[in-house]
Amino acid sequence: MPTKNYADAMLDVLRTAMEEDPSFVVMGNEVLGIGPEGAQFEPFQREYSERIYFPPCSEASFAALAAGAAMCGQRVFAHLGLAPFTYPAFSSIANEIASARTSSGGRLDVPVIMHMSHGLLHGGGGQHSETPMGMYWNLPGIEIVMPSGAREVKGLLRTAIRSDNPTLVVTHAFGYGATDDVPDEDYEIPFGVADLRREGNDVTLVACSAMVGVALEAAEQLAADGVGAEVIDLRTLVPLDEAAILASVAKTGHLVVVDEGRLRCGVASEIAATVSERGFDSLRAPIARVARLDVPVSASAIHEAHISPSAEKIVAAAKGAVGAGAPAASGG
Amino acid sequence: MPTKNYADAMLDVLRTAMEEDPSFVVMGNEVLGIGPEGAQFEPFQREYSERIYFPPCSEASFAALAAGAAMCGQRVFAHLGLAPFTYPAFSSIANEIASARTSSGGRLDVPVIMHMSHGLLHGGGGQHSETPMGMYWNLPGIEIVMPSGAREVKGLLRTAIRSDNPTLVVTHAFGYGATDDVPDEDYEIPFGVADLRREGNDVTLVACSAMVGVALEAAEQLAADGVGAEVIDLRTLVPLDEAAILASVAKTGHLVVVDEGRLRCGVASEIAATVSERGFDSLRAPIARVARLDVPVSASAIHEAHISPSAEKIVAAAKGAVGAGAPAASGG
Amino acid sequence: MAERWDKADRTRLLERMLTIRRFEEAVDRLFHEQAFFAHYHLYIGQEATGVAVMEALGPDDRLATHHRNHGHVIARGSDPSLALAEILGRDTGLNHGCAGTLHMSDPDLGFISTSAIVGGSISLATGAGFALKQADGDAVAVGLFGDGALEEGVSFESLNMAALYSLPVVYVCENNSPGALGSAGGGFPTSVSAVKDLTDIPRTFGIPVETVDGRRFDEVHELAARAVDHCRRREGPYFIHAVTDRWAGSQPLWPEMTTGETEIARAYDEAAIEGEHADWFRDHDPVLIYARELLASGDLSRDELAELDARVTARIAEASEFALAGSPPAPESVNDYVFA
Amino acid sequence: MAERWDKADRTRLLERMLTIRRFEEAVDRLFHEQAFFAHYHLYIGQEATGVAVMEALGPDDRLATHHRNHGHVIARGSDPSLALAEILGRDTGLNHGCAGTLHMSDPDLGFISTSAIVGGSISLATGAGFALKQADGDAVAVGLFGDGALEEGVSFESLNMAALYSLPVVYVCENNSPGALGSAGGGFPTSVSAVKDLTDIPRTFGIPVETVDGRRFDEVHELAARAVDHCRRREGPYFIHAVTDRWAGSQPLWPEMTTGETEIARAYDEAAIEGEHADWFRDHDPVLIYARELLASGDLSRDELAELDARVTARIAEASEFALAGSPPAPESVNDYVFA
Ligand SMILES: Cc1ncc(C[n+]2csc(CCOP(=O)(O)OP(=O)(O)O)c2C)c(N)n1
Ligand SMILES: Cc1ncc(C[n+]2csc(CCOP(=O)(O)OP(=O)(O)O)c2C)c(N)n1
Ligand SMILES: [Mg+2]
Ligand SMILES: [Mg+2]
Repeated sequence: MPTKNYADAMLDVLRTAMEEDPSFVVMGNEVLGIGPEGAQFEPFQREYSERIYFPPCSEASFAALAAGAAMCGQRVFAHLGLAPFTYPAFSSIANEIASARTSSGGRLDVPVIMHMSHGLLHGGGGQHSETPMGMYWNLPGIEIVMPSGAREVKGLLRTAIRSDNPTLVVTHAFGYGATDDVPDEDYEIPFGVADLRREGNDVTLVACSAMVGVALEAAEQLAADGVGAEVIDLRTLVPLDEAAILASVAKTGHLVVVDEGRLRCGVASEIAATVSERGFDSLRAPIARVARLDVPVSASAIHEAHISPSAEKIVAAAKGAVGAGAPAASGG
Repeated sequence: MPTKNYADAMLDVLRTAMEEDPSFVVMGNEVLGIGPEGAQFEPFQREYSERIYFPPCSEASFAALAAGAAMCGQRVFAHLGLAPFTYPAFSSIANEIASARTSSGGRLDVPVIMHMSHGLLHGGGGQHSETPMGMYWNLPGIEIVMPSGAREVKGLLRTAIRSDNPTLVVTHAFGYGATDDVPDEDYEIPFGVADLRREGNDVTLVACSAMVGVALEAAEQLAADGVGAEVIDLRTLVPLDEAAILASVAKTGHLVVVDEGRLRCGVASEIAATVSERGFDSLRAPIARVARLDVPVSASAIHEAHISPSAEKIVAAAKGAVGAGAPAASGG
Repeated sequence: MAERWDKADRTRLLERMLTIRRFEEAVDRLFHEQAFFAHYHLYIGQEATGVAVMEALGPDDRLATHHRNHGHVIARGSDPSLALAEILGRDTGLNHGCAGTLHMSDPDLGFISTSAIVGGSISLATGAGFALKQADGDAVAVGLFGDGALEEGVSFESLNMAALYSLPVVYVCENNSPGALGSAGGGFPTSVSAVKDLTDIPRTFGIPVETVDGRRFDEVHELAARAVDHCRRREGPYFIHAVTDRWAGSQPLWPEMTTGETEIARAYDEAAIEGEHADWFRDHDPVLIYARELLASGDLSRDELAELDARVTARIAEASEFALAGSPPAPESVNDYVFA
Repeated sequence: MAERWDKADRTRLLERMLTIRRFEEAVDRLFHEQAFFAHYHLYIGQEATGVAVMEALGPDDRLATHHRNHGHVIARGSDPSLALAEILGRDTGLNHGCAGTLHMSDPDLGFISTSAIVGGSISLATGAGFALKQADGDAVAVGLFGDGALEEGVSFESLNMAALYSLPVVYVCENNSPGALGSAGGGFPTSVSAVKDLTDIPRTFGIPVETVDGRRFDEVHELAARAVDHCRRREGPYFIHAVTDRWAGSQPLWPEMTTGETEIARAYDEAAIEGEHADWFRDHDPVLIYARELLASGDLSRDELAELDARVTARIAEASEFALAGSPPAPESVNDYVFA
């Protein structure tokens, strides 16, 4: 299978969409990030120059423009930039896009595709390093997609473009160059189906986006210490595959939720709350969240490391959970 | 003690601030809501007309203006309107205000007071009925204050105005007329100290803002059925009084979290996650969240009722929790 | 342009305006009868603008309206029964009761989402224009909004984008707060702008703009037709600044029928015009202004006018009955409307 | 105005500009030596504007700068050692390493929060102006930003508010993208605006505005002094549009020292100016332009210029050493900076 990075994977899908839908448009600056992968955009840009727009630095109107076009049936792939640059567009997203279908009584679809980059932009500080998925998940009405690798980027973005709902596709700001074995052909990954990336009997690690890789790394380390970790890649937050999480916790009895976003009211909080409601009887120990600490991001690399999840922190949390609970039925 | 409504309580504090700080300014339209209490503003407005501003419908710049002034030491009470009207200002709040002190390395304080109204604005639909505290809590760097009654409005707003940090004071859109016994004199309610509003042995009900009243109502009904409910008013989300919650759950073994905000990544999620981490051993049954359902708000009163927490839903959740768990040590 | 309309046309147009007026009066009445509860905004005083703009449009054009939407929806031709049922939150309404007064829309007639966020309709209409330009055909987008919308940053951004991409968007600013311009009066009924003339704003972006007397159907229609034509020819956006005095009933935050329900006799009987609001009825009420024109031109006799009014009144009474008879939506139905 | 400056003044001013240049060169060098990692923006080519604006200010004035802030901080008089340590993320830096390149600020010299969100500095400076107007005294606020900031809605809103409330804010738009105006070239180094002349934007709000050649210290200073005076006299905001060609090294998203480090001999030795960027060195480099003026007026000899450059170079070498010697902050210290 060919090796592709996120940028290749995105371009595969955008190219297909351009070919099959003559009204499909790509709008945004630095669609493939501000790193070297940005250059991969150029041939695509030349080929489809008439349907690629570089909008002004006007995120609010540009997101609304994409939504208004979507309400008329056109699909615009709107790259809003880094997550913090979506904040000027927050009213367009929260007020205009998320509730439009409900407000119309189901008479109006809004098949807009919004894309943004999240995560620690090393040295970016408080305004360039957001992982605001907790905020967006608090907002019903938008499908939220968080691919963990290039293969997922391709399959999930494809599904997003075909969805008749507003989708928020979130890739990692430092992931555009990350590679994977990615088929050349077109394929979809369905929304709402988590991916069991590794099986284990002792503890469940739930993660999404770049944290899946970190969780897998932690699982390796845990295995070396005799702890069997199961790793679940959520792939989409909305819809959420609750069943997969609950089934795994039913098996392992222990849960560590990993999230690059901030602790309070974040993705980890929601997974923890859901399991504490619906999987309580499976739990043999406290749930542990390994998430960004509850402070703004400083530009210091030392601070960045201090506040961010890491394999080491996950290992410690998993060992804490497993140690605290009743011994697992079958050692990992 | 005199009876005052929220509007009176707010005016008490704003008046004191005007008197003691010659640079204090009030800025906003419909500071006391769009109901009849708005009229209470008029004498205040006449008295301090030089320091009351009715800004344009420009939430983004108006929030940033208040913050920029605060960075120069001036205190502006900025009423941003209904919660959804804070979304156009989201970048100002999230990008400019929340992280400014951290980005300065602690060299710059931002003592801005932001005020907004949250909650179901009956018939207001998807753009006028937001309780977005989950979103704001996901954003470190802002103190978040959610008074449950006029007495709390007065004491907490007073503390907010004196705080050297950015504060977000959130009152209920339909609460301005709600009355309480409120002292005439000046007093502060400290941040981070929850209020145990009712004692009980069987189940802990955690709530904030208007949901405290609803939880108390539920507690009455539960008492009639022999279930002793303890009701905790969080009063501030940031800082959070975790100790009070954990102590109560340690006593009751059962937790129902009530929140008018949306389920996913909301306040209820965070409380549930915190207890599932730090109070797990006290829990004798699954935690239950009674929050707004995970759908946008429709303008229909029937839909509004369907998706919102109510005393009945709390009672059912509490009975479910108590019934599901081991029998309480001492019956309520 | 006046010769463009024959008697039937003009009667139809007056009927449309009067339908809006009687509809809005019914909304107010039903609110005070507690048939619904919500903060609502009436279109009284702006009927000529809405009807004229809609008359200039074709069936494929797309529209985005705002919190003061009732008149736009009726002017475009939506069934008043369905519209009133919507405001009353009935399942039989245009949007199954989910929209209420603030978000009512009629997608079958080309409306996209109705935003009650000030500035929202400008931004969404810009997107509709983007899609229509990309598509074949000559359909145009229309964004309807108030003067207050020009205080929101997103509006400036959207005008810039429309100009940059030469989008076929007719921006219709219904300025019902001309007295407040430049002042900071406080509260909603005001535009708080340092701009001396709001038309300077589109002009900054190179968007052609014209001010028109929003009370006068013919003038608004003439301009709207020109603007629509400009957009159909794909010559870029156009900005209409339609100015009306604010109807006294919309001065307070919650509308009040300060002027009473409209007596159609005021169109011909000077004596019927009296009291505090005599000025408004004489010089500013666009429905009466148009009715007087029809009487003067002989298109309509007094009897015919009375008959027309009776017909409209009956139609709205029927709409009220329909609306009141409707059931609310099923509680769980809200789950069906979130995702396609 | 030129006679206002004596030899000592002019030498000091050149030294300041040269300090910025050498500082920025050091930043680039240290990045490529992997002494820090972050996306950074250099002020090369705009030194005359920054130094001229700061020279027009007093100690009580407040400032808000943006992502291209290094030059502003140095021009205002911050210690280059502390500034460089900040960019390198050291605890010894101006902001204990929390700000890095994007958010560096020096509150003791009047800087409020440095926003790297396009439009942020306009909005925050407006608030500073609000506070200063309310306070006694005649201090003014300064907002420093690029042409791209005039694409963000919040900027329009802020200009409107400043005009409405007649706030003492000097807006300084450093337009380093004049060629891109009106086009949609893509990427950052561009202003994507339908506005034909960016000065039309403040003019729409009735804000006095003037365009100036950002390469020329005297011209910028003369205008800045007038603008500051206007604000001190509480006559409302003022808008400076300072235009410079974009320095080639800032064309790409990540800066590149395409022009090489500045050879001071280019100030007097035509022969030293060659290659692809000869144009820029001859006509656009504000530091060389000012140095040539001093040589021409006799304020400085070639030797004195070389000496000055050596002094500045040594100062920056010392700053680099200081910065590199600093330790990073303690990991937990981040918790101390969140709340007062
Ligand atoms: C973003 C936002 N801020 C504030 C409001 C509250 N609000 C509702 S209507 C209104 C005034 C609108 O004035 P204008 O646009 O002139 O419309 P009009 O009501 O006069 O027709 C305001 C401020 C809102 N709906 N949205
Ligand atoms: C809200 C927001 N959107 C996008 C960006 C990304 N960005 C960083 S610099 C820049 C261009 C700024 O251009 P200009 O204001 O002219 O400043 P210059 O870099 O040319 O000095 C952009 C778009 C941002 N920082 N903030
Ligand atoms: Mg108006
Ligand atoms: Mg620029």
